[in-house]
Amino acid sequence: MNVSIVPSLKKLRPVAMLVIVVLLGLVLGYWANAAFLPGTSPEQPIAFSHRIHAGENEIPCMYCHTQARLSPSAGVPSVSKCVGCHLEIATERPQIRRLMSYWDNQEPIPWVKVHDLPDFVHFTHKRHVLAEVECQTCHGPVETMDRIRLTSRAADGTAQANHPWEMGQCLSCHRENEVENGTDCWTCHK
Amino acid sequence: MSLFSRFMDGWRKYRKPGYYDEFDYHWTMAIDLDKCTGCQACMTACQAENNIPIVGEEELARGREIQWIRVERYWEGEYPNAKLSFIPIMCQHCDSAPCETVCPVSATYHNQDGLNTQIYNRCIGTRSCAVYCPYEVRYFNYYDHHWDSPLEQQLNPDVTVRGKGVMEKCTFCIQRIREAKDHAKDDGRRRVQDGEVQPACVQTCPSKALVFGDRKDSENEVSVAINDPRKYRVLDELNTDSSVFYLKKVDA
Amino acid sequence: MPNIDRRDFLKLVGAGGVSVGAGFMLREANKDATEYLIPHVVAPEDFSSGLATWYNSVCSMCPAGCGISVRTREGLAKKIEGNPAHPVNQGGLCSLGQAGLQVLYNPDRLTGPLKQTSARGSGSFEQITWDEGLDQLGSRLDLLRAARRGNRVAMLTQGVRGHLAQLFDNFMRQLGSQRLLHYDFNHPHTLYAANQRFFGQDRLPYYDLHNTRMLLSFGADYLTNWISPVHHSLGFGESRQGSSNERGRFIQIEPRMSASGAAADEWLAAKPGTEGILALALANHIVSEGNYAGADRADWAVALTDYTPAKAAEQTGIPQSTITRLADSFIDIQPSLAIGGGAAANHSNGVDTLMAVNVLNYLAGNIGQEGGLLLNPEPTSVVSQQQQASYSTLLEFAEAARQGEIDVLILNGSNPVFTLPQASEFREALASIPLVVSLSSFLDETTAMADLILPSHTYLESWGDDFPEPGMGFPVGAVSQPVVSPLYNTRATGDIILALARQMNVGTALPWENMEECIKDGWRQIYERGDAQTLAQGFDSFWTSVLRAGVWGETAAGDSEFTLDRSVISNIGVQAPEFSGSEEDFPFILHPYLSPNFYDGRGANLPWMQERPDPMTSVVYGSWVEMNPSTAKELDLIEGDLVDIQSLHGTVRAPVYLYPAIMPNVVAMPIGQGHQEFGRYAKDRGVNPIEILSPEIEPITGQLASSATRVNIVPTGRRSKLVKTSGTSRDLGREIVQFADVNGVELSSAGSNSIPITEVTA
Amino acid sequence: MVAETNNLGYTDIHEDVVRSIVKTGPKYYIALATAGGTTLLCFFFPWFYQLYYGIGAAGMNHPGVWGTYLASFIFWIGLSHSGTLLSCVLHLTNSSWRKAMYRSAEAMTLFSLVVAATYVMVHVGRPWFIHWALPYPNQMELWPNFRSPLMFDVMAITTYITGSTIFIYMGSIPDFAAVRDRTSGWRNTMYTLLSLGWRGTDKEWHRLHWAYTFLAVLIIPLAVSVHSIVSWDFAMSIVPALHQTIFAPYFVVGAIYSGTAGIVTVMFVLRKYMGFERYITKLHFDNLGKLLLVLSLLWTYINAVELFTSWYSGTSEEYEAVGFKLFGFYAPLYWEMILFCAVAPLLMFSTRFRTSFMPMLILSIVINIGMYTERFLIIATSLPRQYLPDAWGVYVPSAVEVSIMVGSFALFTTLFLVFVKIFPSVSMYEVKETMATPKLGSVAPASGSPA
Repeated sequence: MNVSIVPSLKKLRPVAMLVIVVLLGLVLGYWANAAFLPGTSPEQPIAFSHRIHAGENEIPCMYCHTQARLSPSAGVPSVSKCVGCHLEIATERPQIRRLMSYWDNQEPIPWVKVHDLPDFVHFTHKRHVLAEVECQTCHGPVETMDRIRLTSRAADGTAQANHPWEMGQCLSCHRENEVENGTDCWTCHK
Repeated sequence: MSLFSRFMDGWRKYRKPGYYDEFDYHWTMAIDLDKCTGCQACMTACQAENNIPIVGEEELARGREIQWIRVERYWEGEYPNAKLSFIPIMCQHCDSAPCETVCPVSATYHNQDGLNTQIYNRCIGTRSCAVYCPYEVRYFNYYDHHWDSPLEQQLNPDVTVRGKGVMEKCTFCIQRIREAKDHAKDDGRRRVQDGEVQPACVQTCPSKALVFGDRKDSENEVSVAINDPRKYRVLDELNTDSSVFYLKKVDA
Repeated sequence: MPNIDRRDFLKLVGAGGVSVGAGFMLREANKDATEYLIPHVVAPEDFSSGLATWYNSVCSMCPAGCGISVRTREGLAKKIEGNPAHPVNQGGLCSLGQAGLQVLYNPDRLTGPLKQTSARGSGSFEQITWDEGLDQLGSRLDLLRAARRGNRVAMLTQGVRGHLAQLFDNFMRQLGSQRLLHYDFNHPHTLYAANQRFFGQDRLPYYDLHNTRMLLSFGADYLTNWISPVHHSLGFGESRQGSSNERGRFIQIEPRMSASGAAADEWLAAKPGTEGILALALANHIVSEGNYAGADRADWAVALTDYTPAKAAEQTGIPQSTITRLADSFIDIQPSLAIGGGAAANHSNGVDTLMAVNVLNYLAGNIGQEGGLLLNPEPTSVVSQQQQASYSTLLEFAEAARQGEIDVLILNGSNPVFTLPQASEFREALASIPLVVSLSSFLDETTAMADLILPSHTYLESWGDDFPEPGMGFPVGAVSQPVVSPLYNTRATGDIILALARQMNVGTALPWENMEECIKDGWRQIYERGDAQTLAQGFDSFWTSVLRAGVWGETAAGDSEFTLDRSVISNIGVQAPEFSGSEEDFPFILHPYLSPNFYDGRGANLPWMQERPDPMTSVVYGSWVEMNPSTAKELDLIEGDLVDIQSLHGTVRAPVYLYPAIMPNVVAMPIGQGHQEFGRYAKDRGVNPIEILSPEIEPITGQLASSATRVNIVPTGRRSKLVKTSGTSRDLGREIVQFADVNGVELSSAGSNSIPITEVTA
Repeated sequence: MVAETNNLGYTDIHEDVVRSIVKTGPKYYIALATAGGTTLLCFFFPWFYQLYYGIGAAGMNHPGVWGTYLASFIFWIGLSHSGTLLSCVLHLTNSSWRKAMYRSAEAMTLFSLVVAATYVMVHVGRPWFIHWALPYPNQMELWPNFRSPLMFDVMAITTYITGSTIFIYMGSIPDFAAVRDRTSGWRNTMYTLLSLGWRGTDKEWHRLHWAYTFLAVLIIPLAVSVHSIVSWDFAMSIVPALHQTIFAPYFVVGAIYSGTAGIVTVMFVLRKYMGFERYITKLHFDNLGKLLLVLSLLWTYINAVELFTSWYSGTSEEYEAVGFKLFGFYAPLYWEMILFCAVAPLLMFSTRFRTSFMPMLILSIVINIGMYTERFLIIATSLPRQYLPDAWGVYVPSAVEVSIMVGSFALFTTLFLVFVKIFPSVSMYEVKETMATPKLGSVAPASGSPA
């Protein structure tokens, strides 16, 4: 009688292969979704380009996101702010026309939120801006983006596109910069 | 290795005697029982400030109330000599907190401000902290709470809404402390001044029975109160070293 | 891969394909829902997202008139706190005041005008537009006014002060109607009457609890609902452990211990309705001991001869020694203050009782003294146009309605169907009124009987102002401003009235476009009269600073000189109280008291208040009847047993609560629950003891003598679970609440379980 | 005792055991379907409901935040005791009567632990984050709290499960080999894999014995520590009536007590329904009975000490706690527990009682009911009545909790039923060791044939 386990293992091979293929398939499908439909750069109601505004025209971030240095939330500019410039500039372009139709109807523009944190996180733009953290540190090279893409900061300090923020990323920066009480849970959680 | 040394650092820090003396602040509350009228305005203030859910009659009947601060009542004697005393009980922010040692995931720990923390999103809901707490001030979310629309519009955006399976308790209104520190930083100050932070309960108390402040500042109201000859701490015999001091009710 | 045939391969490919799809969908399903960032069309000036904005305003949850600061974020109200600058509450605020947010965000609010479509009370309403609603009411009013039958229009409002009250007044005058009735269940008619008779003033004096060292309260639950509870709490705290070295003493005399009784140093239970006799006995002792040396001493001695402590001891059940001790300490400890209210003022001898309390203040020299009772000056600006209707006025009104003399009734916030006893038959009287219009924000019991509902804004959405009564020894005013934009299709009460005025073409008398203008105009007059104590340049900056501060005051002090009319002295005297029902059939006296949580029931639709345990019993979400444990033992009842409480005028059923501090022949019930309407949180919860009150009145004021009902307790043999948050309310010698003597020296209590405490030294 | 197995041959053993694995009657399937169905219906369904709704589905409240879930957890941990522990102790003391029953006892340990571990998941509010209680490097850079007795618990139980699994598996390898040699088809494949190529050479036997003994020595302190640590969950709190130094031995004794009683129950079932009459004999019941008796006396003593300590403390809190336990809301359960665990076992002073199967079965079940009550009372009488009387409450289990408790027994039964079809539930080689060497010719090869 054969006591070796090898022949028995051989008999199991089809099953094992099936399991491996299924697992691989799951990973592949998940990855495919992440790669091709990341959902990290959603289409906006108006194809606003940060590249043109912040990049080419070098408009400072805080010109539109005025609240970033005053308030926990950076805020989006009011429609009137956009209209303020575009009454004069590039009035004939289709996207500007679209903007004007919002303005004419006195409707707000429903921008899709890209950078989002869970409800239990207390993040304040104000403290980070006042501590002279560059906007790009957390939001990536916004001035190169035509459409905003979710970007976070990898542990090595580089921008990490399509990757949501994780606690470790906040922490590594807080550690590097020796932020006061920067690793106390209650500094960032509420 | 760095992980390990960090771990050892933390360990040594916790083991070091006098660690708590190095706190930046030592937030403390003093409650004058001689002034407390049992009106429970503090409870409503807390409920409004901290998004404490409305649990409903059935759940209350099952003993599932959530009250970060509650006013306990104790009767003494019988008619006609019956006497009733009130005592507000909230998280005592013990410096030797029994709850902190038991949480397996460190969702509750002591922070550098002398506060007993509760990190809701870390909590896995073993409820052991509530067992270990002799003051019974930890409340558990037995299910997801619901606010009949539009009551949810009142919810304080500075405080998270706790989901099911999470323990919660008084935070000394950490969001207000955080805001005060923020203002202090804006003004270029190192420290928060006395009176800048008032938890919701202290702010609203109609008879001003509650006083809150930083014990490190020996001049302020709370330091005076906790050096009053009438001061005591509830269940002091358990050596919890709590940060809530009570001033004895005067029996005249 | 060796040895794989086609079939196997295809199988593997199939399985792989399915799992790729599954993996894809797995991530797809786990994606967060899209969130939007909605900007403003035009950035508002007064707030920015992420930052809180505070608005100062006035609380309207009870008549105390506290100042509030409302915290808003992104245009939503988040929290109400006391306005630290407001002299009434100085930053403090009671539970009910804070729960005002749930009035604003109540899920049961009326969202727009409604019209009753079938029989009244059937609850079938259809939505209409504001124009339709105002048209229906306005044209009717216009017709009546044109026909000079304006007096067939009545307006029944909750107690309203300030310019809105003036507006109502003006409006009704234009209509030609004298039927403007303000009605609050808790309005202290007897207190006003007693003070009027004693001091000759129509307004209340300021009771200086802050500085008093000895307070004798005859039934007034000053910490919960008497006049200005938050202000009294402040005073209580200040007197107890404030700047003074001497700790204030508080003595409470009432048949059932209230929160103020619990806070007091001594709680005494005099037989219900005999508080006035007790007060006069104290006065007698003061005079006979020679502790009063005024010129009219002889008059007093004569007036008080019948009220010797010995006699009073018999009548009140309080030992003579206690009476003399109280009288002596009332003189010895200065400043002292006696106040009266609550059940003591709600007996058939209510005014006399409160007169007797004033006698004590007079004899002890407390009038005009700091720590005593300060007379308020004549308000030099806006007079509070309180035209509070008493119970008998409402009865007259109901009778007029039954006689068909009323064509239109406009209700504003008042809920008489709930706050009047069934014996008044007010609900039935409503049926005789052809058109009932309610301006309430909620579908309360009375509004449910309306034909037309024109819902008004809550106080947090509308303009208003308030001049607290009593003043703080000086006149105080505060402007109430909208802190959020209106949630629903409702309108401010003032705007509705103004719209009606325009419809009736009396716009010239009421020329304002809206309430904001009306109020601004009123304040302009205050400013222009020159008594505005402000350095502001011009009205606009005055107005802005009033809005910012939320409060405004005048530095006018009351005339402390006061001479008592001698005729008052000879008329002093307190009769024994009268009760409805015989002692044999109805052995217990019902002591209804305002719930600390719901006031007169208006807080019952607020879930926070429903979940706030009753301070004394910790009961939530329900009604109960309190009785002495010895009484319960006699009746063989335990906590939670359902009993019927029967009076001559009805029966209610409630579970028993054994209350250690209530007289054995008295049973007490909280007022506030027992709504049949009023939203999901209030509806069909508990019982309303007002229903069974006998229509006994206090003859001088016509106020309902709400403490004068005798009841019988009939066990039903059934039980119901009393929902309480409290476990065992005895501390079992655990020294949870500890006591000290005045110097802070610990008082040892029996049965202590102390273990030697070792101080942890870190 | 040798006498009783004397009429057995080696072949008989093989046949009996292999038959118990291979031959499956409809009764088995009915039993399995019933147990499995009950598990689904009473355990998993309510649990999933609870996951969806929240722990509120159970009867826990404030301040009774722990309830039957934890009581059941302790109960199952307790039941797990004696299996492996008893097996180890008896192995080391060369008590040969152990050999017929130790396999099933160890299986009991394993499955009780599995059920107990599941109960941890049922108990916590957010079981989907339960992995945070394990120390592993993560992007949050967070570690569990190593000071927490619950953390000790996680460690102790994982170690115990690992140890017990290895122990039962290693002890079964020769038997797997034996079954392998007598089966064919997929069973043969399975047992070939499970037996890891066991041939039965001297070297292999030597190593097996050495490793087995080593593990046995290792597991004994582990078993003691596990229940001590479980007791610290309670004893390290400052809850009156729980904050007691006696708790660790109390729990260990209680655990062994209920575990031993559990073994008696399982042995009866195996004997009766799996056809092991010839292996599990009166002798086993007699010996276990003696053990049970000693344990019950110990348990009674510790209970008395507990009461004494509370009385001696002289504090209102302890008085109240004891008073409530003895005369309060749950007093009937307390006296039931005393009757079942302290009084009833005294019957076992009689040898006749010990050697009668049915009475022993009933007693063993009664003891475990009593022991479950004990665990329930520890939680239900102490937590809701702590230091502040105003915060007191009452804890009453809900239908979901009761259902999950019933379901947990079904889960255990299901696991056990699956076990008896996979594992040789009586250790063949060790039973053989107790027998006289058979005459040549009548013996089948112990395992395998030389290649």
